[in-house]
Amino acid sequence: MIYVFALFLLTLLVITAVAIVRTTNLFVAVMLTSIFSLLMAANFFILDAADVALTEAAVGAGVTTVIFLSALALAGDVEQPRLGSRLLPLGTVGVLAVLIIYATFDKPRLGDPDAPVHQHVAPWYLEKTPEYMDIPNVVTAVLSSFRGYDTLGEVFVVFAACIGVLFILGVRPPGPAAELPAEPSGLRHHLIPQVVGRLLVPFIVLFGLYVQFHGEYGPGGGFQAGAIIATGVILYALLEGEAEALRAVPRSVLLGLVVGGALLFGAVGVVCMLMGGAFLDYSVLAADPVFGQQMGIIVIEAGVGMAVCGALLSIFHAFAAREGRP
Amino acid sequence: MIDVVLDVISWVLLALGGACVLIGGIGGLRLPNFYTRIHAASLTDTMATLLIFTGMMLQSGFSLPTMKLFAIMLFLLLTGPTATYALANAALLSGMKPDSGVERDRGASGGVQ
Amino acid sequence: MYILVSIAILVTMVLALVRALLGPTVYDRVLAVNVFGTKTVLLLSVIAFLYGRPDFLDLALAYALINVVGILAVLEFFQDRSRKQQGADND
Amino acid sequence: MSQHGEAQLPAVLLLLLVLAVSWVLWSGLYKPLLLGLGVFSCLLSVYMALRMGFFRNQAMMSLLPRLPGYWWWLLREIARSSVEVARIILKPSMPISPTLVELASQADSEAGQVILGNSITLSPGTVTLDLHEGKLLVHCLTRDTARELQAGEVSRRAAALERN
Repeated sequence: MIYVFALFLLTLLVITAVAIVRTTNLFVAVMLTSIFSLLMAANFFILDAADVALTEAAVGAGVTTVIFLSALALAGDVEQPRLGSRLLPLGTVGVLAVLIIYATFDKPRLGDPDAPVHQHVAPWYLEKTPEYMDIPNVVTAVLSSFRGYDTLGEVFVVFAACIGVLFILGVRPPGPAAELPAEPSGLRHHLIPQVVGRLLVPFIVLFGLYVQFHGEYGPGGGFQAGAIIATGVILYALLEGEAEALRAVPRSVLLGLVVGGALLFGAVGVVCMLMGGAFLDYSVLAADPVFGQQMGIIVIEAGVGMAVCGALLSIFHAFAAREGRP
Repeated sequence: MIDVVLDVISWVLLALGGACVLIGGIGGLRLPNFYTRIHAASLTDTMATLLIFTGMMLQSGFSLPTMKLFAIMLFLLLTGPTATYALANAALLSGMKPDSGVERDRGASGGVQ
Repeated sequence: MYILVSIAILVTMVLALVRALLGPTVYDRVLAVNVFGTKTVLLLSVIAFLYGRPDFLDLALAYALINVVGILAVLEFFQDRSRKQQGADND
Repeated sequence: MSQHGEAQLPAVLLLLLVLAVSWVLWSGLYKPLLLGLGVFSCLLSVYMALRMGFFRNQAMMSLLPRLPGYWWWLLREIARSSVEVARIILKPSMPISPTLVELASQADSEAGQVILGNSITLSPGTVTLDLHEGKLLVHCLTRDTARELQAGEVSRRAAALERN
């Protein structure tokens, strides 16, 4: 039954994707994209990948739409008419599609326990997680301990992406020039969203922190938490205006979060080395190696959360500052 | 005995909720214009949410998931009308005229007043 | 029973998708997205129960909390645009 | 509008309590480490709320004790109008007669007006289109619901919430 649902949702996904490609109104495309994201999250959920689904939810529900719409406000929402013949792209895509379909013939059945991917390191992870760090969520264990180097790399990718966006959008340094927003942006005369939003923000922040600190037990972790908390602040910025949000959470704090998060992650690794272990081998952090692992995971997840939250908010503010400029 | 009664009640609630969801979806397609379609959406937003979540809360008894379900229901009932208001207000501000029946018949839709 | 409810929700998702594809106005599409969002929350909760894994409810909670942000962003987008248009008209 | 310094202690404590209860109920794990992190999270959330002017309007507090009774009434109202709207949608002829109603809110406080506006949107068949300076613009699916709205029971009950 579950597979029928998954198949059904995948069909809807394809229909939505085709519609996104075919529409020339970019605003409509953004709206369809958010439907696409919802479908994607439901699909991940049905396939039992709750961590990924939560990531999709945290990023897709708020941040993506907001950033897409900011970009549309800068760029206009009608697609440029396309030039030249469509035959070449159509042919390329067609050949690729045939190749991919051909490749799937070799794919093992969905959920087949004998598939090669389940024979390699996965059983070892499943077996060793309770022994090494004693936490229920193996995804978090793999992400932050077994494959800690990968996650460190990802955090630095987020860091680099944030710096890249800030360079491209050319935010001025916070100085006297930036202090003159002619008129406050945000919603005016909109009592209902403002009052309800104000009520929601603390709960969103708390939920983000809950996701942050329960990564070991349920779906969640630093990436999702960072995105959720960023969404809470973005909600506040939408309701009360840019300037007000920057007053509540200043830009220096945001940049501090990005840099501090990345450094915190790296510092944990260095501390591990100083205490006589390998880089990012948390076992040496405490007398009891299992507890050391748990501490290490909590600290680096906090680093990830800080970096993601700071990066998303910096990007959001960069877009908004650009928008306010003539 | 009490279990059976609770079971029956929750099944009835769930079935009614499913029906509400469906009717709302059908209304979203059948009703003639944007402002009337909002009403269909609000049918699924509120009544279906209430029924389905109450049904599930009865099923799971007094436990932690119940509390989570209650929180979800509360937040949905709080954000649902807010989102609807935001949307309706955006449409109104952008100059989309609601067709207002007899009082302002014709001319109201599409024309300048 | 959960299966019946989730089928009802899936059918409504299709209807909302049809509305999103048909339009005709932009607002109809946004409305469809909104309906789709609430339906997703319902579907996720129901499936969490169907699976017997109520600890997965976190996902539905996340959506219930932050789905509204997208719609508010749309409201601000249209307001900004109408303000800009008014500014352009006055110039 | 100054946002600092005017936060009242009871409101802050109430928010802290609500957040702490939510944390405990969401988490369901009572290890000392997680409870400690929970305390930290609640304090951080309250601090953020404080910075964001959460406590700007105090009226919310005084509404709370009467809210459950209001919800109960609203629930029955929602159930009744849901049946009506469902019947209209399912009838092949779809007897709708969309009507606009302008309504003056009897509630004075921001929170009271918001509750009124959202209650109207919550009950199927009526949607608040605009709420500005105590005036509501409401779209009704049929003329009957419009007439009912103009009779003003919702407005009266929402206003009664804030009377002490």
